[in-house]
Amino acid sequence: MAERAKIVSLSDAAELVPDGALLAVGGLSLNCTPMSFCRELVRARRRELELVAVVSGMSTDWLVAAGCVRKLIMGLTSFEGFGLAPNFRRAAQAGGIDVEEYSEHTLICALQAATAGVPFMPTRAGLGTDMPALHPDRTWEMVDERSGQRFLACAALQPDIAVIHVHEADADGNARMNPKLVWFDTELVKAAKRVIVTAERIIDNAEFRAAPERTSIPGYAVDHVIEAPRGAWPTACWPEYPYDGQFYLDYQRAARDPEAFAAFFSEHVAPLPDPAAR
Amino acid sequence: MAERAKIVSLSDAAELVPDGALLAVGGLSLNCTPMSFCRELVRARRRELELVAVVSGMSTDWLVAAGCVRKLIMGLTSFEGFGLAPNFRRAAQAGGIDVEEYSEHTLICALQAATAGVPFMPTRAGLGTDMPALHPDRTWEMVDERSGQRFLACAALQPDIAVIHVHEADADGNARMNPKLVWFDTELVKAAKRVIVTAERIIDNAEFRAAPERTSIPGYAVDHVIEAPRGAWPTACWPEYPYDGQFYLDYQRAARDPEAFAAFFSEHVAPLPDPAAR
Amino acid sequence: MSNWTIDELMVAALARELPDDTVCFNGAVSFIPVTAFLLARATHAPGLIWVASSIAVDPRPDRIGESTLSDALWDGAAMLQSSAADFWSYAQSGRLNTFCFRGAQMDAYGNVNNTVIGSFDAPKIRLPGGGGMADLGCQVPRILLWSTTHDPRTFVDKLDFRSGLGWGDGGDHRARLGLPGGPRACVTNLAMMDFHPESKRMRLRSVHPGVTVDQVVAATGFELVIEGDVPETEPPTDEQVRVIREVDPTDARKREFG
Amino acid sequence: MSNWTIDELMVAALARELPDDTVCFNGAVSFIPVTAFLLARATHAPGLIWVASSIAVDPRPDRIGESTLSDALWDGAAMLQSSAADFWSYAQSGRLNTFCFRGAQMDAYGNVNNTVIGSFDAPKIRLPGGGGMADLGCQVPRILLWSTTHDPRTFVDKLDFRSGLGWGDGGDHRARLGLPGGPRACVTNLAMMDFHPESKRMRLRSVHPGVTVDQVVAATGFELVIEGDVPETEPPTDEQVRVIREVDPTDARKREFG
Repeated sequence: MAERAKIVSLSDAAELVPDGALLAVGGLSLNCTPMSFCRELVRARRRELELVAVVSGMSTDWLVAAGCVRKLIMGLTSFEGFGLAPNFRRAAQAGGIDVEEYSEHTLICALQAATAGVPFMPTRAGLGTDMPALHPDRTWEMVDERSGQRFLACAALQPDIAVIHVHEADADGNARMNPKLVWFDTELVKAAKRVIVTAERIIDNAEFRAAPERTSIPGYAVDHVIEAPRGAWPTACWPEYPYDGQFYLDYQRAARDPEAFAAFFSEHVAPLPDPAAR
Repeated sequence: MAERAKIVSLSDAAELVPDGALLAVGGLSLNCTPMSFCRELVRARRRELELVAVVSGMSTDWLVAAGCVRKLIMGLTSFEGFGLAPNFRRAAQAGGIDVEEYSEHTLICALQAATAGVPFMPTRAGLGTDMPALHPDRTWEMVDERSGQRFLACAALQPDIAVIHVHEADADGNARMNPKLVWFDTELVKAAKRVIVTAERIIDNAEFRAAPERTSIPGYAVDHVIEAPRGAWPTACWPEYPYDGQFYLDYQRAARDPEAFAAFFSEHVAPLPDPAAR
Repeated sequence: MSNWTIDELMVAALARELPDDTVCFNGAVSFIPVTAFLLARATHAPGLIWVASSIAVDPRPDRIGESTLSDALWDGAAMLQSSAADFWSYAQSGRLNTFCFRGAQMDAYGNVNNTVIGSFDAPKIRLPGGGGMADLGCQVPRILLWSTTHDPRTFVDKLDFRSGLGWGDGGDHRARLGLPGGPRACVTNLAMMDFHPESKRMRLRSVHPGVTVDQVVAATGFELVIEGDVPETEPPTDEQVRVIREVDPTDARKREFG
Repeated sequence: MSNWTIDELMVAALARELPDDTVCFNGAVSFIPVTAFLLARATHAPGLIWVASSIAVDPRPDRIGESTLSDALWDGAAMLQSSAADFWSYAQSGRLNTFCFRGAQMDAYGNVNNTVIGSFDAPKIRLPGGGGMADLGCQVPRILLWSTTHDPRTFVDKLDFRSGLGWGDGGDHRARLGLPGGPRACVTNLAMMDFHPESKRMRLRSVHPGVTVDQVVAATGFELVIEGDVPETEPPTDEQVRVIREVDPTDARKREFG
């Protein structure tokens, strides 16, 4: 099945994402985020990305710190108990990035509208809040003439590329999470034009055929597969490894001082471009 | 957890479904349909049911044969390679039942609208066909003012009760399919006001806790659990038993003659009410 | 003398319409398409992905069996797609790009009827219903039609009910509805048709060995587009016949005849 | 002298608002609610179902740990709800009927802000964002609020941004939007509030032992509804304290203080 070989090396990963791409990054908060892939984007000095991150933290903070992000389309961005995401916070406060804030579910609705090929997806979520008015061209209130019922319309949002992290994948693109905890990731996979999967391990196709009910994502929905051992670090890849709490603490401490942070980031992630270049 | 005990005996099953109820029956064609439950509805002489059956065959034919059904809301009704469903066909041709035909996906959209609490769900499915005009109050074409894009709006359809068949369930209502093949069943479960699960086996709650990633439906979404060994017969309960092809053949043969069918039905399902009573 | 039968010719003709990037799936009573998928995958289109019964991804069954929705087709699958919601997502997004239709009636634009013969409210014959036809006809970019009964009762000028969309009213109707692709070809027991690029009316592409153009015209209830000389349908090669009999050793494909 | 601490009083007060038919779940940094769910389940509400991190159904963890979204809470779950789409379905249908909110700012109608302090475009402080607040505030029928910082900076007359909906503009605003239920109570480090049945403004129900009504009024940036004499909040019983320390042996609940 050489015809189906979809494997790309991690070092070539960034070439799959052009500057300015609308990129959806999977994972949930401290969990199962394609961090190795994000590091490659930082190394490659990607610019002007429009990042879709439903509930994220470290991945978004890395990409913002390195100046890769023009716009962040998000539901929530934080380090949870480890505090606010420092570079996201600074950039947002300084106007360094354009923040397009949705709620979790309205953002999922926008992705589902793209999947279904419809102009918008209706929901009761967000009614009566200040969120819809942030982007009236993307989310607007409507009233159903027949029932008189109000709803929020969420315009279709189709990422150019979605990248998610899984436990195992094969050359056909089949992907498996152990166990099958897919979070929002399948919504990103279904909606995006192209899909990249990073995996802890590349396994033989025969292993998928031996337990087909455990496959999380069908190969035909995946365009590229990248082997990335511990590819979710410092986020968790449950049940294989936990998030690295010490890294979050050290990161926060370093983030208090620009020089300390540049050194820390350069040591643990990748060299930061000098501010002039950002 | 006696507080959570949800188990009902099969003999009391029909009491859960009042005459005239909007009842959604799970399964897919020749597969995993709650047939034992349908037999109880026939025995109890249920009347005026509004049946929601996305893709069904024998279950619908039994309920129609026994005069339980006023309206059938369906995507497709047949015995596949075993021919047309004889009683459904006769009743529809004679005007004995009201057939509200959707397509598979537009019917799922209507159920999903009920789940989401929105007036309708949009889809491209059904555009340009004769189906929407069958029920203009339930499905109608709309144009998004902003994009000019056409779509079909599918009005919310909320079943009073959904009944599905699974391999294993417990007293809390947790349900498992081995493997987890849920067909349309989860859409019915999510949309319905009340949910009934029939199971090949009632197992101990501890067995669910031992493999939580294999649970198909959470207990909090299920109201009643009924033990029904071989409860899908004559449809299949893959991988445990296949559909009973011989039964389909014998059923079709008997259906050619009213008396022969009455005898066959009485022997294998339940006595038919005399025609006068229907 | 030829060593092939009409079912094998139809399977081979349908298989030729399936390129290597095909991601296809099947519904009920689809023995000819399923055999064609297996033939194409085993010969010119090794990259073809088939989702059996719309559930089992890329399976390796050793026979086809008596139902094209049954688990008999699922052996060796790489994934069992467990929920209809997931399936519909991929069908709508275009990842699943190919589906084959047949209907009790088909018209000149490749629209199909599987709902009723006669009026909907008082049908002469109540058929199974459109099922997924209305959904897939609208949303799957590559549609292939087939019929084992090429006669005026099946190929009609006007459908009694439009269950599934082909090219609609023809011309740019699908485009005006904002729908992708459309029907590409129609394989029957008499001939091979495609669709005129502008009018989107069914066009006679080739007649099967031993069948005349007049026979096809007489068997078709609407006016076929006929341009110049109509060639003969290429018969299946010995290799194709061998593979067909290998992937369908129990002749399930013949169930669609008589 | 009392043998309980303020975190334990808040947990007990919140737990009393949870009846036996509660089906609840939690988001990030929700140590007080999670402890209250475990207390209620272990005492007066054995039928309560808690979905840990919105993922693990009815788990039996032996401690709470450092993140209320982490798998440390999932031990012994009856189901791992694998997809967000499934979760949202049950949250929208009302099967999941109870959620607890806290916000950097809360107003008199129980609306919350977790987006920005200052203006959205040039914030003084960029907060994490509303996350699921806008979704759950609108769709979950039973909302409970809590705060460990009852002061004028948190309880404000006007939110800088309405991330999550409580009673909206008050009165019948939620009903006019076609939304179910609404906020029922608010537990803080100083007092217990509920909402006036007509105006839907926050109403002082009880003050915690050692706290005066004047202190609560001074700590609240909007005008509280106060009707007659305000009783003292019932302190946790010895049994409740014992159970709280049993279900949260590492004092995770104290992480929300200082």
